[in-house]
Amino acid sequence: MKAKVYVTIKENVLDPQGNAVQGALHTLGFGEVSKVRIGKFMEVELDTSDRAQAEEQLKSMCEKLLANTVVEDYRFELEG
Amino acid sequence: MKAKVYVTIKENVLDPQGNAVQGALHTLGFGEVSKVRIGKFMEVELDTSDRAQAEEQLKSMCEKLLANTVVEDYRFELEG
Amino acid sequence: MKFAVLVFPGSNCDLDMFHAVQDTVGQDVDYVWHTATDLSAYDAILVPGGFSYGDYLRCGSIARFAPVMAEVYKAAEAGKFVLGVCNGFQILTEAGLLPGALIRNNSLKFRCHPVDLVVENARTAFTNAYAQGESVRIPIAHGEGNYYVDAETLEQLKKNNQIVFRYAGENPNGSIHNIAGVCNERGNVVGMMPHPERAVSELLGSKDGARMFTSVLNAWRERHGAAIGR
Amino acid sequence: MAQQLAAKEPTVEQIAEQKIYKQFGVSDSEFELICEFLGRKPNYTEIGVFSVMWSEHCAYKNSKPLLRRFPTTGPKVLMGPGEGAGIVDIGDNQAVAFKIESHNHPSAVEPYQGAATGVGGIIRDIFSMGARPIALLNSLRFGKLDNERVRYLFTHVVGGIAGYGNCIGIPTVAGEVMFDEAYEGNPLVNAMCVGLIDHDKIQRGVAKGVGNPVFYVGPATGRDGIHGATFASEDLTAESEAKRSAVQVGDPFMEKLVMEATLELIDSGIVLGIQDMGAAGLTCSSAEMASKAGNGMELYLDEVPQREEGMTAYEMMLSESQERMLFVTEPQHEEQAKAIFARWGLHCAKVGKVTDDGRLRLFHKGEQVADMPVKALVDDCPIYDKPSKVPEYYLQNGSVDTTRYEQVLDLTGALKKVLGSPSLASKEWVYSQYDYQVRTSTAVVPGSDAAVVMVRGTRKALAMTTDCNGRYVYLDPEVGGKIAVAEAARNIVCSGGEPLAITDNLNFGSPEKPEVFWQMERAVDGMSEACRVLDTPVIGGNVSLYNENVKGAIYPTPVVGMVGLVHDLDHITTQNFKEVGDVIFLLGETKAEIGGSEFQYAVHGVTEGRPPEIDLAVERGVQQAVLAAIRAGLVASAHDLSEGGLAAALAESCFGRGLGASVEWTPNLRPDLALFSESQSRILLSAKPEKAEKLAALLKEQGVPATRLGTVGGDRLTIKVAGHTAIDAPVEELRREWKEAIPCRMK
Ligand SMILES: Nc1ncnc2c1ncn2[C@@H]1O[C@H](COP(=O)(O)OP(=O)(O)O)[C@@H](O)[C@H]1O
Ligand SMILES: [Mg+2]
Repeated sequence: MKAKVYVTIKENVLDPQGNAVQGALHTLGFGEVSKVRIGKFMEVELDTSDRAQAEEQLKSMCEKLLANTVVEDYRFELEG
Repeated sequence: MKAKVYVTIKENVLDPQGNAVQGALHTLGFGEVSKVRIGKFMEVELDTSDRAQAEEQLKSMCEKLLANTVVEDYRFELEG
Repeated sequence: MKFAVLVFPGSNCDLDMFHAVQDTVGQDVDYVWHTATDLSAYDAILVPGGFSYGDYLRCGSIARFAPVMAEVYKAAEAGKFVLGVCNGFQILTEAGLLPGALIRNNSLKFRCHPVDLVVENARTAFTNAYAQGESVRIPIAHGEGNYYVDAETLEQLKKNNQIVFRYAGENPNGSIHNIAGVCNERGNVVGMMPHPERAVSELLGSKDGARMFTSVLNAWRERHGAAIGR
Repeated sequence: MAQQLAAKEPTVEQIAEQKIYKQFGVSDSEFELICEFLGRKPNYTEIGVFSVMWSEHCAYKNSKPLLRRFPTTGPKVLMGPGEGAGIVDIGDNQAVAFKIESHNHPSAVEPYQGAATGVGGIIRDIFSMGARPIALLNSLRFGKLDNERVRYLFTHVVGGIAGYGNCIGIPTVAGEVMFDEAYEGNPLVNAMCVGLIDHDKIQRGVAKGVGNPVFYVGPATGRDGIHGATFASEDLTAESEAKRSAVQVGDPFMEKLVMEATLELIDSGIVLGIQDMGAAGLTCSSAEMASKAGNGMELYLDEVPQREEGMTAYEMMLSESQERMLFVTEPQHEEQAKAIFARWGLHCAKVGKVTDDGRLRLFHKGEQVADMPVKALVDDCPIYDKPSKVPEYYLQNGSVDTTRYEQVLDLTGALKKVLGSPSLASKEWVYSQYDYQVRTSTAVVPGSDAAVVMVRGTRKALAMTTDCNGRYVYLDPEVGGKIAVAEAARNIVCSGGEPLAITDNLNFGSPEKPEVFWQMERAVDGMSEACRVLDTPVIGGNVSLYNENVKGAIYPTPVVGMVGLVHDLDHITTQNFKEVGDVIFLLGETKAEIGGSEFQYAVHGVTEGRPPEIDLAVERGVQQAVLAAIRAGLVASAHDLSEGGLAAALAESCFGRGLGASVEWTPNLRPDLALFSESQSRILLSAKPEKAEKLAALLKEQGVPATRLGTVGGDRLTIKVAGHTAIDAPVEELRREWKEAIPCRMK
């Protein structure tokens, strides 16, 4: 089973990287870009076919390791 | 208009971070995890309503800045 | 001979590079701001280490669009000497002036320590004062020095003699083929992760980097000596 | 969301009646005092401003009486405590500025950002004085590495320090890390920054000149770290989790730009006063700058750059968004200042004006939203003299005989245990993640007693170190306090430097506990005395209280950061044995002092008894003799004896170049006690054979007891005690224990 995990920086937490990239895009002439936030995108393959179990495990992985819930939010999608 | 950009490491390029996270997940007891790949997930807001133009611009941003096509692939989705 | 040390927002080895030039070859050297639009006065362009634009997104990815980079292309094209160290190397690869890419160290950690290197190509403008195959000790300090090229490009690099330095002992970052530095086909543009400018006196632990600077002075003299002799 | 927040702001009456001020750590009597100063009840913004200004972190209300005991002056002190950093003369119109600061609580919650912003904050303290930061140090304490959360904290604290320092391009050259269950759940993260400055460039945080504009520079203000200062002044409880909004994110790239621009601005000579926005952000910087000038200030909050929508006055004043500065210049220099910042891609905003009425007035959306007397905010916080009481454990420890343990016979095994104890083991895992060489001035990199950083363009260099043994301080705060200063000075001297001054970070538990307050008092007294005898005044520091966890208070840990002057590059000395045949000397006297030692902890599994004694006059004598010997060119290596005693010091001296040593020694003690005793005021020297006699003569002349122990050579460390082989092992084998101890545990 394959999962996609999205980890994003919490709304009111500063994202220096996003700001820097936005600045760079402006300099490159992409003036329409009004906001950039940069997070992580992970593809996780699981050797299991039990969907409910997979979901539970993913949640636990995110809480424990994949996201730092002090400053980040996460969500995931299970495929197949 | 809002876009989501996904930047992933090319299939044949080693992903040290993904490997390390997979190892860490195993140590944490998530033995079913058979593969992890870590990429970037960017949310880009554009002050425009012209979809075609936005698409073109995003492609150009990705090629120029957001991804390094020597080692990364990208794709994006336009919302709204 | 006149050296330029480029300064991007976030460069932080610019000072070291500047002093290394003064202390090793004693030639003219200027800091050149990232917005500069003319490098015609310089014979060698040094792209120093640091964290240009915070290394955000990817190391060197934003700096390559600075106005001065158009001039660096021109200089490289014109056969002038260009050296990128650490972040400078990353910028040159992002800019396409050198092949490959530098990704995260396989340890995922920043690593700062001396490494042993083998000089694989002692004929570039920056390595002519070394012996082919010589072993030198120069420090590294980077988190993303894991050099990557695809198999095909690697073969080309080998064939064209574009591999300039390789790690001799333990590979500190996972670089393919233990590559620590490469050059372009012509050999006038060199990029490397280790910091020769940090190895220019015994007080700093090694003098092995100093000859990178004497090399380029040699190369310049050779080129211009002929002209002067005429 | 924003509107909701604003709408939810309690009214003046609610604050008073529902005692909302208590949530901010303001007591009933303090609230009454505030009402008196205002002549009315405070509104929400005002109580917020008062509460941070009157927090322990800003007002030192529980520690001020103690801090007054420190000697703070001296012929070389150009600036003592009170400004961003203290400054000491190093000759030739040059001076060194340095300070240490803690970020313990933020690091416990979010280790990477907590540590990173700690580094960022201390760097701002240095460059806001006009000094060019040239080095960073740190002092860290964690629980034991067999705990998963501890490993997480350790990994990310080190990562955060590295991430910030490496990016901004200031080398992290020294520090210390210790592991003990006492710090579990409440790690200590103290960061120190050292800068260089010319005498005539020294800046102060003063709002000079009535009518002058006040400028804000740096990134926009968000709702980050609101109430960080009060957060730092409370126990770590489950509630801290709920206060997670107190986490700020560091942007070292931004700080690099702000630093370069600020130094350029100061260089231009147009700055009248400048201060960084650290704890309590805009509140603290504006009130303090006005106070120091005896002026008032008006702030127009609509002009403050804002990152989030709908921010209230309260939020803007209390935000701890990072990398921001406040400065005052004359109106005609506005354009010049703006141009300097613009070159660095920064925007500076005119947010206020210096006034003559001694009040801090805030305006927002066309209304005056706060009006407070500056003096009340800055100077009139009540100071508490807390009750103190001798703790029971201290009394009990007085009768513990630390020589009663059964004699350890396998001393090679014991040495391996001590070398493999994470507190004593190689810290390469830590410092190889730090760029310790950027600026190409680091002559002695991490791994020796103190780091040495050269002063470009001169023959001078600066030696620097951080030191504190919390176990000693716990067992006897006064003696432990003395030793912290003495050990720091010894490390400086062993590197060839003359100790100049210290900065200190008082990390303690809750001062509400009389036993903790007693620890504070005694430690400060001990440190003060050592500073007097060793001529190293306290030029600045920081206090971090309420370092507690469910298990109680941490070990009292008054970290000492010291800087010394190396007069000539030729004096630079390291701890490594240099050449085969060099003669080894032990200076000082060895007694059966095992209390609080690494041997006691690693081999016997306890921390008890009294720590080693220290006679400061003797300490001073040993240090002066060693410095004289180094300056006379007689010393090949110098290493102070600290944790692990003579056995560990010998082993460590062998590691650098992989050289062995054979030693024969006849002390009047049981071998295990002799080899691992941590008696103070001892130093290990080695000298070229042809210089050995001269060295011995010099030491004798200076009245320092010196024992000729043996010679450098071979690839084994062999120690004979009273004719019997006590320790014998290949250096490489010992080195492996020492080098692998931390990496092994981190796998
Ligand atoms: N957190 C750290 N950061 C940088 N260097 C460190 C750190 N911890 C230890 N070191 C370095 O490792 C060496 C040994 O540290 P330590 O055992 O505390 O020395 P000492 O006992 O002489 O004070 C010193 O050079 C010290 O600066
Ligand atoms: Mg020491």
